[in-house]
Amino acid sequence: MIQKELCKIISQTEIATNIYELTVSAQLTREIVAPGQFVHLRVASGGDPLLRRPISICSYDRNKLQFTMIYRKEGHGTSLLTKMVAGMEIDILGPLGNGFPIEEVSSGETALLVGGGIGVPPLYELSNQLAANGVHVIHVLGFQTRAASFYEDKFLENGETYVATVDGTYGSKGFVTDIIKDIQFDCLYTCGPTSMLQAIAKQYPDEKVFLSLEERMGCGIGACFACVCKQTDDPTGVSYKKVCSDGPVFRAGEVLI
Amino acid sequence: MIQKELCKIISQTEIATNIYELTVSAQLTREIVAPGQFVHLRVASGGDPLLRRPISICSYDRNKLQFTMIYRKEGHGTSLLTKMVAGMEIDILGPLGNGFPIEEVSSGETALLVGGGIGVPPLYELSNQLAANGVHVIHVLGFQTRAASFYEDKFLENGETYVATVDGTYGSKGFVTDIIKDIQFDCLYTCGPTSMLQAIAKQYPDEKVFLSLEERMGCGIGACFACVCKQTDDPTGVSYKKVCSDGPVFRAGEVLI
Amino acid sequence: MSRLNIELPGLTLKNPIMPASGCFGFGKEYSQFYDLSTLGAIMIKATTVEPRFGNPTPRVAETNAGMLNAIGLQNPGLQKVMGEELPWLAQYDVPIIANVAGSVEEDYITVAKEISQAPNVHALELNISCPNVKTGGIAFGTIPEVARQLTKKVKAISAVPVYVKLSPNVTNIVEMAKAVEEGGADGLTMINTLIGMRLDIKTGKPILANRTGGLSGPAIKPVAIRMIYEVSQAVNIPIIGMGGIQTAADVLEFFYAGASAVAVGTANFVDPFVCPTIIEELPNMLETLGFEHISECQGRSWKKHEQFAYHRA
Amino acid sequence: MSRLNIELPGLTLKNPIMPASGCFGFGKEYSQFYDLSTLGAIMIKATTVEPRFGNPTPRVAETNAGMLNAIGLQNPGLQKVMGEELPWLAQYDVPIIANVAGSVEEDYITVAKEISQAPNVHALELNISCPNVKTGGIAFGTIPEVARQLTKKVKAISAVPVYVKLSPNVTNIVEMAKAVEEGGADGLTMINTLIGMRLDIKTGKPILANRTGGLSGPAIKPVAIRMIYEVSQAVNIPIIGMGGIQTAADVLEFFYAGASAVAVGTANFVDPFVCPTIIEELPNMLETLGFEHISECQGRSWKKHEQFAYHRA
Ligand SMILES: Cc1cc2nc3c(=O)[nH]c(=O)nc-3n(C[C@H](O)[C@H](O)[C@H](O)COP(=O)(O)OP(=O)(O)OC[C@H]3O[C@@H](n4cnc5c(N)ncnc54)[C@H](O)[C@@H]3O)c2cc1C
Ligand SMILES: Cc1cc2nc3c(=O)[nH]c(=O)nc-3n(C[C@H](O)[C@H](O)[C@H](O)COP(=O)(O)OP(=O)(O)OC[C@H]3O[C@@H](n4cnc5c(N)ncnc54)[C@H](O)[C@@H]3O)c2cc1C
Ligand SMILES: Cc1cc2nc3c(=O)[nH]c(=O)nc-3n(C[C@H](O)[C@H](O)[C@H](O)COP(=O)(O)O)c2cc1C
Ligand SMILES: Cc1cc2nc3c(=O)[nH]c(=O)nc-3n(C[C@H](O)[C@H](O)[C@H](O)COP(=O)(O)O)c2cc1C
Ligand code: FES
Ligand code: FES
Repeated sequence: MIQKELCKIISQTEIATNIYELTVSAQLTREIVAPGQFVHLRVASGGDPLLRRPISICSYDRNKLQFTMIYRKEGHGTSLLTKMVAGMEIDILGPLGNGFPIEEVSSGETALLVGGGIGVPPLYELSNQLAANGVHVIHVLGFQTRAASFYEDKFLENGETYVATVDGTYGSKGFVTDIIKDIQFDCLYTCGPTSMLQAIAKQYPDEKVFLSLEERMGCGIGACFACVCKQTDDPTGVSYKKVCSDGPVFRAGEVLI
Repeated sequence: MIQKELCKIISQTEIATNIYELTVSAQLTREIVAPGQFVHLRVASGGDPLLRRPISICSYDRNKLQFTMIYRKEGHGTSLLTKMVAGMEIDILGPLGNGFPIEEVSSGETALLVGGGIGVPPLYELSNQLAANGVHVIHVLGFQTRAASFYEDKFLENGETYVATVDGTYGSKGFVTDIIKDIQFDCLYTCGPTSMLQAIAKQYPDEKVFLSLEERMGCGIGACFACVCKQTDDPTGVSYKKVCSDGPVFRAGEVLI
Repeated sequence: MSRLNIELPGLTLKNPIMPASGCFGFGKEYSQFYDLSTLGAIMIKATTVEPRFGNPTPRVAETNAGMLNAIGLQNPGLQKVMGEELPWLAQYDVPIIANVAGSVEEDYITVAKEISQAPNVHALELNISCPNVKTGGIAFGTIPEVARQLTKKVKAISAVPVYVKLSPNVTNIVEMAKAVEEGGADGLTMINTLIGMRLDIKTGKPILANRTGGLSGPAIKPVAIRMIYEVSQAVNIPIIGMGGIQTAADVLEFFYAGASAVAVGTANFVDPFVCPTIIEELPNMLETLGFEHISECQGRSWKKHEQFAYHRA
Repeated sequence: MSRLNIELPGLTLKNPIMPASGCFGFGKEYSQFYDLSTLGAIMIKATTVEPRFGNPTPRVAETNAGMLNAIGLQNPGLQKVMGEELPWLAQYDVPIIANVAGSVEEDYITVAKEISQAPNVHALELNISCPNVKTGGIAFGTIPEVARQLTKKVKAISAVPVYVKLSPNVTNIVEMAKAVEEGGADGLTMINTLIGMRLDIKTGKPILANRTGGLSGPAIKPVAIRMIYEVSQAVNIPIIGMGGIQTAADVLEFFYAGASAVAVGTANFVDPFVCPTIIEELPNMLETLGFEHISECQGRSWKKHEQFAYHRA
C-alpha cells in the first residue's frame, strides 16, 4: 500500500558531478514490491515548489527499513533537495507504480540491463535481485561524460558491466545502443531518455523488452491523468495507460513512446 | 548606507513563549546609526514567502559586528525563521529607517520608555544608549501574559522597570497606560500596538513623545508607497510620511496614527 | 454537535469540504488513503458523451505556487461513468456532484439528462469553463447570454439541482454569475483555472503539448477570493468556492468571501490526505475563533456586523 | 559586442531591462544601491495632473508567490514630477518612460502633453489598467473602443511614442491589443496586475483598506506569458513584457513568448539589486543557450524554426 511518511535522512552524498545519493529511513520500505518502483518527494513545505518530484528507488533494505535514491540536480526542486542533510525529515509518498518483472527471466538465463544517465539507478536493485536469483546479468550504462558516471563498481559485483560516454571520456565513446548490438540476452530491461528507449524498442521488435518511462506528473497515484500514454493496440483511439500507476515499467510494444 | 548582506546566524533562542532572540554577524552593523532602526529579512530563497519581513534591531555591537533581533512567531514568515539555526545564512537588507533621537534628552534628565509586546525590543538598545549618556531611564513594559514576557532583567540593569500583563499573571494587571500615569519624565519613547501609541499620544499632547510605528511594507526603502501615513498638519490633504524611510519613529503629533 | 454540516440545493453535506472535479478522478485512487465517506461530497471528473483521450503529453507544468494543466477532459465517457464509476462510488455514504462537459449544447444535455438520474448523483456541475478544449466550450463560459441559455436548457432536463462552474477568464464575473442565475442555476461553483502558459528555457517552446493550460493552486487564491466576494453579494444562489485551498484557514477565507462550501483541487496532488486533514482541523479552528458553526463565517467579509450577533469574538 | 541592445519606438536601450512603474518610485531610493545608468530604461511611477495621496493603509498584502497592492496611484502630481523628479533623473544616462494615469480623458491628455516634452522622457506608458482607483480608469482598460479613442487622442498630442499598458482582467486581451494598435499605439506594455483580494482570518475582513488590490509577482507569470504569446502574434507593434520576472531565465521566457523588452516590478522589493543582477547574468545565459543576441529569442515560442537559421543550438 502507498504510504505518506515523514522520513528521516540517513545520508546524502554527491557521488558524481551533480549526482546525489540519498538514503532515508522509512517504514514504507516494507511496501516496496519490485525494483523500478518510485516515490514522490515533497522538497519544500510551502508552495515553492508546489508539486512532488518523482524519483526511482535505487535500492532498499527491508531489514533496516531504509532505501536509497540517486538523483541529478536539475531544476528548482532537485536543487533544494541537495541542501537537505542527515537528520532532516522529508515527506515521501510511495512506493508508487509497478516495477520491473523479475520473474520474466529464470536462473541460468541472461538479462541485459541498459541504463542511460539518471535512468541507471532503478536498474541497480533489479540487478541485485536478478543476480540473487541466479540470472546471468549484463549491464550497459551510458553517461554524458566520465564525471557524471556512477555505480560502475557496484554493478560489476553482479556481472559484466560496459560503460559508454557520449564524449568518450570514459568507456567506449558513443551510445549504449552501439554496445548492445553484439550482446545476446533472454530479457532486456531498460530505463533512460525516451530517445534511447525508442531506439532499443525498435532494435528488438521480437524480444522480451521492458522499458521504464518518464512523464511529467501531477498526483503520481493515477488520479489526475497527467501522465497517460496511448496503448499501441488501440481500436477506439481512447485506450491509455498511466505511467504513474500502470507503469512506469511497460513491456515494449504495449504503449506508444 | 543600506546594505544587502548574507549574514551568518550566531545564535537563535526561544527566550519566552513564541518569542525568539536571533543574533547575526553582519558587516552592516557598521551602518547602524540609532536605536529603533530596523532590518528587512528574507526568510526563504524561493517565492514562499515572497516579501521580506521588517524586524527591529534590538541591540548591536559595533566591535563584534553583530546585532540582535527579538521577534514573535506570528505567521508563515516568522514561523520559517524559527527553523533557522546557528551557522545558516540569512539575507538581510538594512539598516533601514530613522531611529529614536537620543539627543532629545540630556544627562540628568528622565526618559520614560514604554514598550508593548513585540514593541519592547527596539527600546533595549535605546535604554542602553540613554543610560550610557547619564540619562535617568524608567521602563514600563506591557505583555499579554507572564510566559510572553522577556528582558525585564536586562532593562533593570539600566533603571527602574515596571511590568504590566493583560491577564495579571505578572507585574500589575492591565495596560502600560495605567502605570505611566504617575511617572514624571522629560521625554517619552514608545513602541508597541497602535492602540497603545494612540492612547499615549492622547495622554501627553504637550510633552516630548516619540512613537515607533508599524505598517505593512513592500520595499522597506521608500520606493513603493505601501507604508505611508498622513501628516497631521496637512493643508493640501496629500502630505505624507513613509514609515519605512521617514520613520518608523515619529514625534507624536507629526503624523496621524 | 457538528459545526460543519451544511445544506445546499440537492446536497446535505456532513461538512462543506469536497475534492474538486478533475483532481480526484472518480475517487478510487484516494480510497486507498482514507474512507471517502468522510468527505462532504465528491465532484467527479468531467464526463462527456463519448470517451475522450484528451490532449497529448506533457499535460502539466509547474509554476510558482501553482501548476498548469491541459488534460483535455480525458474521461471514459457517459456509459462507463454510469455503468462502472458511479455504481462503484455508491458503496460510500457521500453525495456525488457530476461535472458535465461538452462541445455543443446537445452534448451537455445528453450527459446531464442521463447522469442526473444516477441514484448517488445529487447535483450537476455544468463545466462551461474548461480552458483546455479547442472546440466549443469557450463561448459558454464567456458570453452571458450563451451561458444563460445553456443553463436554462440543462435545468429543464436535469433530475437534480444544477450548479454552474464559472471561468475566471472574463472581464465581468458578476455579469456571468447573474446570467446563469437568471437561467435557473441552483448554485455556482468558482473558480475554474486561469489560462496560463510556460515556455521551456532550452527550446523556447511551450512546456505543455497543448501550449496553454489552466493555472490552479495557491497562486490563484487571491483571484478566487475577489471573485467570490463580488459574486456572492450580487446573486441569491449559493457558491461552492475553490482555487488554491490548502488549509483550514484557506477554507475560512473562502467562507468569509461568501462561499457556502468549498472544493479542494491541486492540493490533493501535494498531499493526498488534505481533505480529511482539513475536515479534522476545522472544528478546532472555528472554536478558537469563536464560531459555533461554520455557516457563521459565510459572507463575513461584507455582511454587516449586526448579522453576527451570535458571534462571540 | 553587446548581446543586449534593443531599439524600440522612441527608445534606444543598452539592454531590455527596466524597472516597472510603481515599483521603483522615481529612482532615488534605488540610486543608493547602484548606478541607474546601468538600466535599459526606467518606468516611473504613475503621474496624474494633481498630487494624489492614494488609498488608506494597509496597502499591501502578501499572497502565495505574489503580493496585492492598492497604492491608489499616490504621486506628487504633474508639476512636481516635471519640476523635480525628472530633472533629478536627468543626471543619469537612461531613457525614462513616463506612466500616465487619470480618471477622465482630459487628465490623460493634460499629463501626456506636458510630460512628453520633458527632455529625458522618451516614451509614454498609458496606464489604462490600474485596478486600484475607484473612479474611471476601468472602462479605459476593458472596453476596446474606449481604449482606442483614448490612445488616438493621446497620440495626437504626445511628443514621444506612446505605449499602452494592458490590463489582464479581460475576456479577450487580443481584442484590446488590436484596438489600441488601431488607435495608433507605438507599443504595448503588459501585463498590469490581476485583481485579487485577501481576507484576515481573525476579523474576516479584507486585509487591504481598499478591499481589492492588484496581484503581482511570480504567481501571475504564467498568465503574462500566455497573454504576450497571444498578443504578439496578433499585432505588429512591440511589447514590453512584465509580470513576475525575477531572473534572467524569466526574461528569456518573456522574449520567447513575444516580448521585445521587459520590466521588473515586485522583484525589486525582494532584492533591490535584481535589475543589475539580471543585466549581468543575461549575456552568459544567452551564450550558453547559443544565442548571439537577445533579439533572437523574441517570439521563439511561435516563430517557425527557419526564422532562426542563424541560431546555433
Ligand atoms: C517515474 C520517474 C522516475 C524518476 N526517477 C528519477 C531518478 O531516479 N533520478 C533522477 O534524477 N530523476 C528521476 N526522474 C526525473 C525527475 O523526476 C526529474 O528530474 C525531477 O522531477 C526534476 O525536478 P526539478 O525540480 O529539479 O526540475 P524542474 O525542471 O524545476 O521541474 C519542473 C517540473 O517538471 C517536472 N519534471 C522535470 N523533469 C522531469 C522528468 N524528467 N520527468 C518527470 N517530471 C519532470 C518536475 O517534477 C516538476 O514538476 C524520474 C522521473 C519519473 C517520472
Ligand atoms: C518597522 C517594523 C519593525 C518591526 N519590528 C519587529 C520586531 O522587532 N519584532 C517582531 O516580532 N515584530 C516586529 N515587527 C512586526 C513584524 O514585521 C511582523 O510580525 C512580521 O512581518 C509578521 O510576518 P509573518 O510572516 O510571521 O506573518 P504573516 O501574517 O504571514 O505576514 C503576512 C504579511 O504581512 C506582513 N505583516 C504581518 N504583520 C505585520 C506587522 N505587525 N507589521 C508589519 N507587517 C506585518 C508581513 O510582513 C507579511 O508581508 C515590526 C514591524 C515593523 C513595520
Ligand atoms: C489536473 C486538473 C484537472 C482538472 N479537470 C477539471 C475538470 O475535468 N472539470 C472541471 O470543471 N474542472 C477541472 N479542473 C479545475 C478544478 O476543478 C478547480 O476548479 C481548479 O483547479 C481550481 O482549484 P485548485 O486551485 O484547488 O486546484 C481541473 C484542475 C486540475 C488541476
Ligand atoms: C506596489 C506596486 C505599485 C504599482 N504601481 C503602478 C503604477 O503606478 N502604474 C502602473 O502602470 N503599474 C503599476 N504597478 C504594476 C506594475 O508596473 C506591473 O505591471 C505589475 O506589478 C506586474 O509586474 P511584477 O509582477 O513584476 O510586479 C504597480 C505594482 C506594484 C506591485
Ligand atoms: S501523475 Fe496523476 S495520473 Fe499519473
Ligand atoms: S515599504 Fe515601500 S515605501 Fe515604505
